Amino acid sequence: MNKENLYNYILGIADNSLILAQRLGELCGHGPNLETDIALTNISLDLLGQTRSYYQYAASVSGDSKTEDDIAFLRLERDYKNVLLLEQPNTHFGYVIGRQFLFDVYHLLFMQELQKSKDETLVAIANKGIKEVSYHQRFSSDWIKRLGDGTKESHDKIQEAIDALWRFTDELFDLTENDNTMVEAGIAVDVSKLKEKYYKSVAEVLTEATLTIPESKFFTRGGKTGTHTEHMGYLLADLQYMQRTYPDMKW
Amino acid sequence: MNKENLYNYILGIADNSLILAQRLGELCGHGPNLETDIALTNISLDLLGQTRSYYQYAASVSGDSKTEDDIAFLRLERDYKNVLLLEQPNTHFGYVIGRQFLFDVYHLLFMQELQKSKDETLVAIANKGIKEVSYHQRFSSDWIKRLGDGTKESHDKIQEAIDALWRFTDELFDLTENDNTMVEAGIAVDVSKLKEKYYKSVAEVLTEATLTIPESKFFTRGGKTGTHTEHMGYLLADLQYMQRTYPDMKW
Amino acid sequence: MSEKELKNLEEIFEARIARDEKIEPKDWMPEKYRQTHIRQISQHAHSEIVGMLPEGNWITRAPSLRRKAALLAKVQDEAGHGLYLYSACETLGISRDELYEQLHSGKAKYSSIFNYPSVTWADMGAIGWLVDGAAIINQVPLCNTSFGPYARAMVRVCKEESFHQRQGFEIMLTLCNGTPEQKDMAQDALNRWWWPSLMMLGPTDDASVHTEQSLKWKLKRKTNDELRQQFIDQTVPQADLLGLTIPDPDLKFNEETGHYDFGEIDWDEFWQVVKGHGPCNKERMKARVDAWENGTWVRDAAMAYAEKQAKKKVAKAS
Amino acid sequence: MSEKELKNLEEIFEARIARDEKIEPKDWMPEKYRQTHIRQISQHAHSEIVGMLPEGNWITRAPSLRRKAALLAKVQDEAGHGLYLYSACETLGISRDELYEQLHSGKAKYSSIFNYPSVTWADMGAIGWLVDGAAIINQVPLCNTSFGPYARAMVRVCKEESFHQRQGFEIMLTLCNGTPEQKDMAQDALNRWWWPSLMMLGPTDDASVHTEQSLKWKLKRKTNDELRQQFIDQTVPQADLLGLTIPDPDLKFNEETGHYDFGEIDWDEFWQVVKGHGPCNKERMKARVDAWENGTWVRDAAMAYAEKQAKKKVAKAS
Repeated sequence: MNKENLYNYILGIADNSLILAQRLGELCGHGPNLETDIALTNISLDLLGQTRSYYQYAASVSGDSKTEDDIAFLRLERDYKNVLLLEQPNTHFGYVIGRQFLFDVYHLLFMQELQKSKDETLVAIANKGIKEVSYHQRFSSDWIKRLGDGTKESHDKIQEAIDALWRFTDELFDLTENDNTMVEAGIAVDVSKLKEKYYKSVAEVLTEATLTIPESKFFTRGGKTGTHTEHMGYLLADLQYMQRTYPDMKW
Repeated sequence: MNKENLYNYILGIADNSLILAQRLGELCGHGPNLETDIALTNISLDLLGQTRSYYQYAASVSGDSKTEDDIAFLRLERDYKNVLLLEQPNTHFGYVIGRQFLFDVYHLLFMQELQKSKDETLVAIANKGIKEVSYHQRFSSDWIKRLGDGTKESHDKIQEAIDALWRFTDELFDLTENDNTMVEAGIAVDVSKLKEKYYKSVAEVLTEATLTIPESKFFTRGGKTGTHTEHMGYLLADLQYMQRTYPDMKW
Repeated sequence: MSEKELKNLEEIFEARIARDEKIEPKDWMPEKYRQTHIRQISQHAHSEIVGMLPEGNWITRAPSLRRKAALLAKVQDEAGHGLYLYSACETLGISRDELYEQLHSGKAKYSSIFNYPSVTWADMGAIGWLVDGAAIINQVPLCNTSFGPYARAMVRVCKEESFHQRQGFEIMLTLCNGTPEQKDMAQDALNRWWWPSLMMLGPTDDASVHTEQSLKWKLKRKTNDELRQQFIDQTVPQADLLGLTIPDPDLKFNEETGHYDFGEIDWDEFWQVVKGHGPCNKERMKARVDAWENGTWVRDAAMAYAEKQAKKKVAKAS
Repeated sequence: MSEKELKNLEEIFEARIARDEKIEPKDWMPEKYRQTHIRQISQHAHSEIVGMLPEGNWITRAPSLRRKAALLAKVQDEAGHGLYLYSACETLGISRDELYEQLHSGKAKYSSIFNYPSVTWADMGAIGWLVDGAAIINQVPLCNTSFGPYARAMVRVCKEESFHQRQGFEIMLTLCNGTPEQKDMAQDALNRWWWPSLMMLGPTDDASVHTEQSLKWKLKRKTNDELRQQFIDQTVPQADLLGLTIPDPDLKFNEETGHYDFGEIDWDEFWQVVKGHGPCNKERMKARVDAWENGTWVRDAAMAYAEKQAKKKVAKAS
């Protein structure tokens, strides 16, 4: 394991938080009611906070003059390593909750393991983040139940979203070459080992929500190696707009 | 009149074509049927062709090393001078046709006058463009009639679009300070004089289409001085994406 | 109630206000007091949630992570303000759904300033500095207004607003200390937001219909013109500090009065925007109505779920 | 018709095809010939219009005005190809609405390559160079196929496709002569599109179900494996010219056969994508269905208007 491995590993985690925070940021001011609007913005803020901690750490690891903003805003699309699930659009509130839930269950398991890392900074970030993430998971699970066991319309809408997003879940448990190196070094979480627990937890909530667990065995992947869905380019065009248009300035 | 006046005047015309071409480009592959898809793409291509002629001329006028692409892709939002009408989104096909029609009627009148300019290059562009623009106007007028006098649903939808877009029409006839200078020099079209004819032509088509002519006397303006609607920033983020992300390269 | 009894109650009520006692929701109050407060508090609540839109427009494009987080938090605060204010308003016997209905149908107003577009990042600075600045001047006196729930909500709102105002000023300061392009961006934002901000303090006193009654009920403590003067006197030195030029050639310090004289406000523009014909009135209303309508199935689901859960509990208990 | 008569007709029909005569829509043809042609021509038409989507994705973001116009024109050409091919198919007695219905319901297939995402600008080069390149190899023989309308449509299509292919190659060439970032982008696009392009030539001969019959009707003139070899032999030198590396470690020129040997194709991936589980199958189908459904009111209006106009004409004439 070298510096570059660690740098890349941090980015792989951080990009997930950044891209989900960005998607949630789009919703601010457009929620179904004020309470939900505020709650989703809170989640976005938590994720942004985590993102900043990770990138700041990555910047310090890189040793060059890079800042958190250079890392966040000035990479090419192929260099963002977030999972495909998180870049999927806010098609409707069912998709927002479905995406959040399918990530939160993973994220909480991940954070619990990251607390055991040999890297102290990552442990510190995980210690702080885990409270936030367990709140997120409670929030999204509650909404899965409300929508699933609410009205006929809401049941169908959240089922539609879960069915559509399901194919992006398997990627969460992929290990890249870099991940493997970092697992061996005792720093990275071996996400492949979280899979069983994940699908069990997800199934429990879906079942309580009177929803059907999708059966498809066909999954889409690519985010962890930087091959994104066609939604990603548009997300980045907005995200990077200011930094690209006004290079090398302070804000 | 100096070089800069001419340069700015050309851009004011060209930006209209660019921004409308860009909006129409979003639709390619998503039209209500293949024939309409092809026709709208044709219009977009015509407008892009005009845009290039104008910008190439502007680049030669500027005398520095600017290219048509620098002008098209590397200005700040406040420096684009298209009218607000053209940056309005493709909400539905009624808006696409409404926007096109409300511009085409103006554009044709404008081109007819531009043919009388003292500037030979502009006259040449107008001579070439006028055939295209009169085809556009026929196309959009025909669709106004089809939608207006088609079904109840289509009537309501095109009426809704016309009502919503109406407030952007008055700006077409504004003269900026620069325009005034150029009118005096015999180069620019005095668009303020086209107003009466415009509303008369528009009214004729709307009436034939069994549509109601909006009565509102309240208009929104700002594009000609670079104060755009909030849609513009997102349009530019996509338009400029590649040039901003990969500066100074050849494509 | 006889006319005499009513008059008696009214006299007691006015006396309480004169003694600076707070009126609480359960207290008797004249119907006009109730209606005026519903109108003003809801208008204020609507302004908060419509006010989320021009700033929300830049969340996805904020230029740094720090600014993105601060902007998100700010817009979220506005949602929070909306929430307190709607709650205060509900204590007067009107439901949130009715209040939204009034907003969506155009019956209720909101602050006209939010009908201007946010076209550059510098607008995030200018809105914080100028719009929140003007809002604070409008609102600080309301911390002592007669209606208890409104006064208490305003204490909280004002504290956060002044944090926002400082944040906005700091965005401007960063731009003004930045590159020439950034400074231009700041100046341009000031140019566009200055006059609308002055209009935020309301029509001139002679055109203002509610002033006298509102002064009595402490819904107003100063006239619009006094507030406007205060805003100008406070803001001009800040612009100087930024090195920006206020877009008013008639602006000049008057040694005699100790205040800044300023140019004529375009009240035609003001009334046009109030009446629904500003640059973004339609877009703002559409965004609110869309959010509400697209959210119907979600709110219905939450309600249905809560009912089912309640029934289950009852079934278990019995 | 007696069985004997039918057999007689079939013999005459096959003899005509053997003599290289064209079959025209009004001619007698075996039902299986009709069905096979409907399937293949419509599949081809669907591929054109679904194929508009991955390229359409870059129209708003094309890096220069010249490239934007060329890309728009190319995608428009694909719409045009769709149009000729649907028309050719309609001559076989099926309506365009039925054909769309088959596409939207998933009953009809289209070329699987369009279920991969276009993630960078270089994909516009790679699609032109590789995908159109493979398409031409598939299609050139069809200019001499037995069914007249299809053969004539293909003549037109092939001419335009080969223009597109050159244009795609030229995009790649510009990138490869550009900065290191541009060259990386080109290599990355080749890496992602190479294997799917090989799959475009269809399953290996032993897995291909339609080959024998199709050869007889001149719907095929070479087997899939022959076509694939031709594509590889033609493309490898072009990659060399670009200075790009084909992502196949087993690729090697075989002096004995005079052809390139190449590595194993991942047919599991191929079948997964064919069956609807590729990276973008759902998105592509949604885009087509949305376009169609959102366009219903427009098509209805055009029809209603045309009927009204026709009635007016009749009324005038009488």
